[in-house]
Amino acid sequence: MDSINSYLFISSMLFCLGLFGVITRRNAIAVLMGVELILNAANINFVAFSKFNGMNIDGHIFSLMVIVLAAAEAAVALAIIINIYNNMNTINIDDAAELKR
Amino acid sequence: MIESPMITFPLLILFLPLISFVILIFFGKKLPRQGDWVAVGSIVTTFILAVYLFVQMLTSYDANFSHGASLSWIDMGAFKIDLGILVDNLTIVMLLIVTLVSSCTHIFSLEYMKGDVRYNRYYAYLGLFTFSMNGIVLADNLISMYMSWELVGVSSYLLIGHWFEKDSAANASKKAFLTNRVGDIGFFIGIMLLYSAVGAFTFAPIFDSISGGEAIAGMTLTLAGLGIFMGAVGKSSQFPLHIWLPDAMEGPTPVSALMHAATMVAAGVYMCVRLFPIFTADALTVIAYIGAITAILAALTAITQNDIKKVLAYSTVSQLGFMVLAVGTGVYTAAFFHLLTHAMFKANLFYCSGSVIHSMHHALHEAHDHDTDPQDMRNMGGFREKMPITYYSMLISTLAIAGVPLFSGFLSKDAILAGTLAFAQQNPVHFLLPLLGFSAAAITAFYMFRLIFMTFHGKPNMKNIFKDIHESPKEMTGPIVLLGALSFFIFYTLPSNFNPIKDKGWFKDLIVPRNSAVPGSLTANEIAEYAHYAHYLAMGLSLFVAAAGILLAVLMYQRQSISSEKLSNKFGFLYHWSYNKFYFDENYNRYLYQPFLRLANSISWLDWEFYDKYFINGFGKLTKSFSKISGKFDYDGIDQGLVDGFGRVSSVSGNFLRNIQTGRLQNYLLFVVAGILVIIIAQAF
Amino acid sequence: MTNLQSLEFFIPELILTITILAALITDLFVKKSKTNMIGWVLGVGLVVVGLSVHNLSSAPPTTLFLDMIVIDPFSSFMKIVIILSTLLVIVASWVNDELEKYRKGEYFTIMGIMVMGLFLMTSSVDIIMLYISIEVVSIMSFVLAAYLKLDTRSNEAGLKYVIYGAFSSGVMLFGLSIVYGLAGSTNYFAIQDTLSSLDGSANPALIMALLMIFAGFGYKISSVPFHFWTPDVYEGSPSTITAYLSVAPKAAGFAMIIRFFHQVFSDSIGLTSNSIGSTDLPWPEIIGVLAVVTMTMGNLVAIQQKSIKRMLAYSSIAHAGYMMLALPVLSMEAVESIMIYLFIYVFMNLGAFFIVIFVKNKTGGESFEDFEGLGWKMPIVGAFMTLFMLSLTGLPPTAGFVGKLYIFKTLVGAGSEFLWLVIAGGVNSVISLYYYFHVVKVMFLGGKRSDVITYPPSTMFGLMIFTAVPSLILGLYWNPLASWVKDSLVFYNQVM
Amino acid sequence: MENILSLLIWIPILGAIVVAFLPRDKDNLIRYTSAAVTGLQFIIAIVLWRKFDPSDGSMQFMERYEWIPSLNISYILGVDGLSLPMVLLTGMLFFIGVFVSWNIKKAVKGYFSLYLLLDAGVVGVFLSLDFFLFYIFWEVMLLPMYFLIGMWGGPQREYAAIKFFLYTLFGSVLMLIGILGLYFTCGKTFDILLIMERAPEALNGVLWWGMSAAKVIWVLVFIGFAIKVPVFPFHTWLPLAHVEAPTAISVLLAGILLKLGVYGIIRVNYGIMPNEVYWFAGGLAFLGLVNVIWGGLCALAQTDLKKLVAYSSINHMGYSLLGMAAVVAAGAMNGGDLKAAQAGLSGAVFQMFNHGTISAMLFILVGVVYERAHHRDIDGFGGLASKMPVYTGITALAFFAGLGLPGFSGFVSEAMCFIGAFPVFRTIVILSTIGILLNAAYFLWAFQRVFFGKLNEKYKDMEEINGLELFTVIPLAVITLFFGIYPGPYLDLIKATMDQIIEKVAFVATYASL
Repeated sequence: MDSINSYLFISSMLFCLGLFGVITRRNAIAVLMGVELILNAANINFVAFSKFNGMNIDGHIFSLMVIVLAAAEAAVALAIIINIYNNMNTINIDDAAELKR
Repeated sequence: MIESPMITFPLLILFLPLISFVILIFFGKKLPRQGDWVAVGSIVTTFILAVYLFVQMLTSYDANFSHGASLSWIDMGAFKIDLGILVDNLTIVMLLIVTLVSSCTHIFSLEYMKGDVRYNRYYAYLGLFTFSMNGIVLADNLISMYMSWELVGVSSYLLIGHWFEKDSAANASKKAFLTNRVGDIGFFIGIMLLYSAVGAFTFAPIFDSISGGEAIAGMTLTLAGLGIFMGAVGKSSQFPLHIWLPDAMEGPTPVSALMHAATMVAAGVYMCVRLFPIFTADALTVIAYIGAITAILAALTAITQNDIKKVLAYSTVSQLGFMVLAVGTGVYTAAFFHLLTHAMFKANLFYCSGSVIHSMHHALHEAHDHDTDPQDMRNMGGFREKMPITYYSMLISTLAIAGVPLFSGFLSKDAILAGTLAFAQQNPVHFLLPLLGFSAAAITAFYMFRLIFMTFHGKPNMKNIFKDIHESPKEMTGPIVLLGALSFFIFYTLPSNFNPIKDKGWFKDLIVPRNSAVPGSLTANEIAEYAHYAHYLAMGLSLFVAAAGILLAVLMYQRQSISSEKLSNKFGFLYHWSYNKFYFDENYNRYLYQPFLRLANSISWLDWEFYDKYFINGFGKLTKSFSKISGKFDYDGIDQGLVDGFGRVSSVSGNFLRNIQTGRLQNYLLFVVAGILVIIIAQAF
Repeated sequence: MTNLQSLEFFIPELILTITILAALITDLFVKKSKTNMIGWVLGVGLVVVGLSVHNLSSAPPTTLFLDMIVIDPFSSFMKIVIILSTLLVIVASWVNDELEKYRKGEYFTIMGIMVMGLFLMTSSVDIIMLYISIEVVSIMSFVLAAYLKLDTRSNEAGLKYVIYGAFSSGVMLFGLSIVYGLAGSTNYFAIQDTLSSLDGSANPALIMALLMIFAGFGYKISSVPFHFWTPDVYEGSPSTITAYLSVAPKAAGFAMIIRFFHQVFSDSIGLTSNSIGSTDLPWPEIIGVLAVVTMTMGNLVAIQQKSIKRMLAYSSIAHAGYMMLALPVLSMEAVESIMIYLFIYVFMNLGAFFIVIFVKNKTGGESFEDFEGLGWKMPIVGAFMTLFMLSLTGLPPTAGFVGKLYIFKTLVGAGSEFLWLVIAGGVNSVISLYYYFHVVKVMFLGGKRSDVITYPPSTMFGLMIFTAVPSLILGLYWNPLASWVKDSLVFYNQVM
Repeated sequence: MENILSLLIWIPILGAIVVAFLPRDKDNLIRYTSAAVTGLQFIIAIVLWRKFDPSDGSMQFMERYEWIPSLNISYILGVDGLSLPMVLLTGMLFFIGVFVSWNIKKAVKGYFSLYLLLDAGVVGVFLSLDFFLFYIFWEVMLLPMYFLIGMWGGPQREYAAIKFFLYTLFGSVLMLIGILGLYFTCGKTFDILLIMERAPEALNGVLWWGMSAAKVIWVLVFIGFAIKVPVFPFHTWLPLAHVEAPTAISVLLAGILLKLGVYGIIRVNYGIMPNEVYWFAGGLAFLGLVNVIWGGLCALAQTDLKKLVAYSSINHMGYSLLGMAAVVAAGAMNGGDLKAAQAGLSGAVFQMFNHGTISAMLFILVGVVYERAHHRDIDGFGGLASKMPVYTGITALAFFAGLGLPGFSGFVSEAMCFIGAFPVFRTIVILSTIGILLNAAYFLWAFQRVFFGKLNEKYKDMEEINGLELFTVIPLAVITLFFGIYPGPYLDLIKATMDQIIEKVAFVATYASL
């Protein structure tokens, strides 16, 4: 099983799972994890492409970058979520709906 | 070019009254006697000038005498309007009539209107009235004629509404103006038809190109003629626009005299006479019938009226019918002749009635009786010995209008009837015209004498006031005597021999009929020929009908041997029709005015309540309900209005969209995904 | 160009970095009440940056760091726009009472970092750099949006922003990965090459990828249907940040989009020549529809708002729509018109927000009721607000009209197949009049004549002048702007 | 006096600024200042008129400065026989308007500075010969108008103001699109004169959505102007705005702002796209008919005096439209009837001037009685004639002028419009002559209800029209009378220009691809 398609298949599965998670989860953390899945789906693509198409290593670099940024993003997100927890005692993002009109 | 008195004097005659109008309207109140002397002075001057012109005419004694002058009013290069005056025998005679009657009115009013609230305004308006009438008389082109035409309308509006505190007066004035406007529309359309074909407004070129025949002919010309005639229908109160004239009696009596004799109603006939050459045969036929119908209807109405002025009013309408009939049958000089004679005796009749009413007023005032109508003949009777001058003068005029020989009316009316008869002889299909004409003549004689008997003969019907009835002062009797005298035939047949039968005279010599400009129509000579053949028969007949009418009147109202009540009961519905003026006003009101007003109201409703509210603001109203539910914040301004149009739609759809904006993160993300999918799907096709 | 050589063309960014560090350090030494000083530091630094950017703008366009980013007049222009707006916002932050409770040190520093990211966005020509810059900007703006720690609304805004941002950039990333797979390179020019030589078989994948990428872009310029975060975040964040978000990232976003489309898809002829890779998609129509929907949606919803801040948020969506109108015609004229619109938009929009801030400082609220009778109490402020509203509506003789004029001009000039866009735009500006003038109505038509007249404090007054004057003058005489934009209309274009 | 036209525009602008900086409670100072400014402008307008050479139909006193070269926008001003009378009218009415609004109490300063701004906008539209400039002035009028109606108006003022604003803005956006279309088809210039000479060839055969671009542009621009006129389906803003606006503003609205529409149609649609005139003339005449009848009927049904006058404006502008349609008579296919064309077009232009004076008079007079009675319900008065004779007299004069009585200028222009349009649109004209009757009907009826009959006891101590009010009305009355008796001077002023327009229309007809 060494064709690129399987990788792509997995990555797209991941993407869809991430999507699903983002849309269905109510817990902010879980939503964030969904996002992570999406990012990693992309990462798999990058790595797979750059390996199988036998090209430059841009893909690898890219995925590294993504990981770093994802970490940063997660950090910020978690900070905010904690802050919300301090103020509202909940991290259920449905409760964070007072900003409607 | 304005050097000869034949131009300057007419101009003076034209503008002096205007000047007095301006002076009086602005400074009238400040002048001594509220400046009536200004008006009287100016008008008398014009009269003297007119007399001078008249004498000139008689001395030169030239049938084709004609002068003219004009100045360019509008000049856009191709599109030009020149305003000018045309002075010929017709004009001069007409000017004489107008100024004479007008002067009489002015003098008469000195007494009659004494102490009126708006004395100066009254005289000012008289001036305006005279001015605009002279404008019509002197016009040498359609535009200035139309302008003066309208001005006559407005000055009559002002005079009829002189006592505007009375609603009846206000209504009458409005009615007069609007009815005239209807006619004027036709007039204007006629003008446009002529101009668009001929390209000129001045009479002479119009006549030329019509006789040329290729510029305009046939149906168009007929329509143009009829359109212009419509103006006359309005002004000369012909059927079906005659309704305004009787109401116009709301104005002061001298005004009625002026209006009925010389200025307003004469204008229509004068215009027909002036523009006779443009009327095609078909147009003339229509005109003739209109005239005949008017004559008979009005005469029938006059029989049963009890208001002395109303009777006179309808008699005027009827006489105008005669004139128009004459124009229609081609003997238009006869029409003008009748206009002349009629002016004199009708003016006189009004003055007489005026003086009667005046003294009635006085008497009623003495008796502190304010409910009795001073104009109702049933309250009069036996005034003969109390006011002899009035009586005899009025009698003379009555004889004249009845068409008794030796009086002016006989000559003119006879000429008309002859023309009518000749016309019928030429084309027998129109036998109805003479029939109507003669019967109208008979009825005229009847109701006029009815008036005389009811007013002056018999015994007084109101003893209590009878003692206070007395002759009017000489400011009033003066004109009465003068005009009464002018009802004798003699003044119109000078300087020819004194034989009334084969009358030649300055009039017939100087006012000679011209040929119609319309190709293929009878020449003036032919018409005269036929008229001459029919002459003796016509004269006999008219004598007979006049006699019959007078006799009947004598029997009914003098001898009382025939009871009028019985008669009226026998012909009940006829009586009622006549008494109610054939229900013209009622029907117009029901079938014209009211629907029109309803139309106006509904249109305005359509515009404001419907178009604006539901169409412009349509979206708004459509979606109001939604917005009530979901539109929580629609501030004022969104409620109605076009904005509101936008506003509503927007607020509603806005609300919808805003509800998408749930504030719930997942929904947002869901929407994003959905959005992408939508785009993808959209691209699939 | 090698990295070392590149450095000399990277001076602005270097200066910026130094400034940021300086800001960080000074923050350690000043006490809470004095933290405005950091703002000074950043401001001065930015001015210097701006000067150096200006110097470089004359340099020949070239790529730096091995085709990672380019510098060309276009990017310089955008950078200067960004610097301008940043400076204005910094000044405004000094007088924004919302922030009084907090230290502003990080606030300003983060803003500086954000500027860095924006710079990169305007000039990146490599999808890696593209992604990185977007992320930098996003992360910083998450923090800023949630800056009011004690204000739950602000927290909430931050949360929504972060998740939404992360999500859409993730989607975008996935798209980028596919593009990379198809093109085998991360460099714009390489991608363009391969795409244009691509055969039809790859279309579905490519289309998917492009749409995903567009999701990322759309999120940055908040175009429908990727705009949902905008109102909530705008309302929740501190007003200064709202103002900033509504301007600077939009500018950078448009720069990014223009560059991407212009250098990846169009061979500098414009989208109209259906040259997007080998996808036979009607891109002009797609973007046109999105533009129309965006502005209509923005306007319609804006009518409904009773908070002026939120109303402005929606109106900023609408304005994004106006600018997007020109995207389908990606000719030089179109880019020019977008640039002019952006430049003008900075002033009028910031001005409006500043007045909202001022009123909030005074009355503590930002709803229409708080503006009741403003024109009578503070005529000057009312006059300025009226001017900004006029300008945002796009009525002459204000600058907003010139912006719209350019956009419409582009479309009409591009031929009658774009006429429907013009008409849509026109109708929309009529709609927008309605809510913009509702503000004017509340300010003047409502309320009574008051005898005490309050004047804005000098700083605020200065800000208003500084935003009002351009929004009026540029409407009457914008020759310098026009010529400047014309000169900046140069892209680095690699010929391969 | 090199830049006399710029003076006309900039004096009021400066005045507005000056007034804005005057102390806000020195009401009289403000009033006198604005009176002085408008008066000065009026004087300059008169000087312009004296220097103007009526024999030359083309643009005079041209001013041309580079403005925005990158878009070929320049600052071009010029005046010809079409615009000069309008400028004079503007100068006069704005001068008079200051005195009409003398008793404005609320926020005098704001009122007058906006007033002067409006003045500048109006004059600017009449004088500018560059589309960009034209459009700017066109829009500059809106804002002051919005405030003047919205702040100093009647009970429904806010609604009226925004409605007016949206209506007009909608029109002007369409107009803008049309202008841009011309900009591109005629070689990227906003210079109206340049476009005028290029357009007929340049637009020939250009297609938008498969339609002739010229026609599309014609309609787009026409709608923009039609809303101002207002032409029938776009007229509903007018009664509202008129009724709600303060007297002076109604005066200006009816007196000048409506004329901008007609002016624009003649200047832009006729001047630039003469071919399409033939295509649209029928519609124009028909709209004229509808305006006349619809407006007349609505006026007949009104019970609010001001609303009646407002609808009468709709009715009167109908005559103008008729006259404008008559231009096509000059075309070859209509037999090149130069007479009709001249009568019609000059009539239309004359009518717009006359309606300016007459309706201004009417609105002032309505304002007078409103001042005293604080209502405008026609049936609520009665018998005023016996109480205030002078006022009655002047009102009678105004009403008679309004119903087109000979001797008043209104008659001349209406007659010219009719006579001009008659040869081409026979039925339409015949139908619209009903309008003559309607005019008389609604004016006289209203007059009777207000002034005739017994004096309404409520108003037995109503005081007579005062000197200031007389001063505002008399000049208008004099002008109306003068031109009614002797229209020569006016027509000579516009003749040459009219001939140019007619020539253009007649000429294209020879090669027009209809």
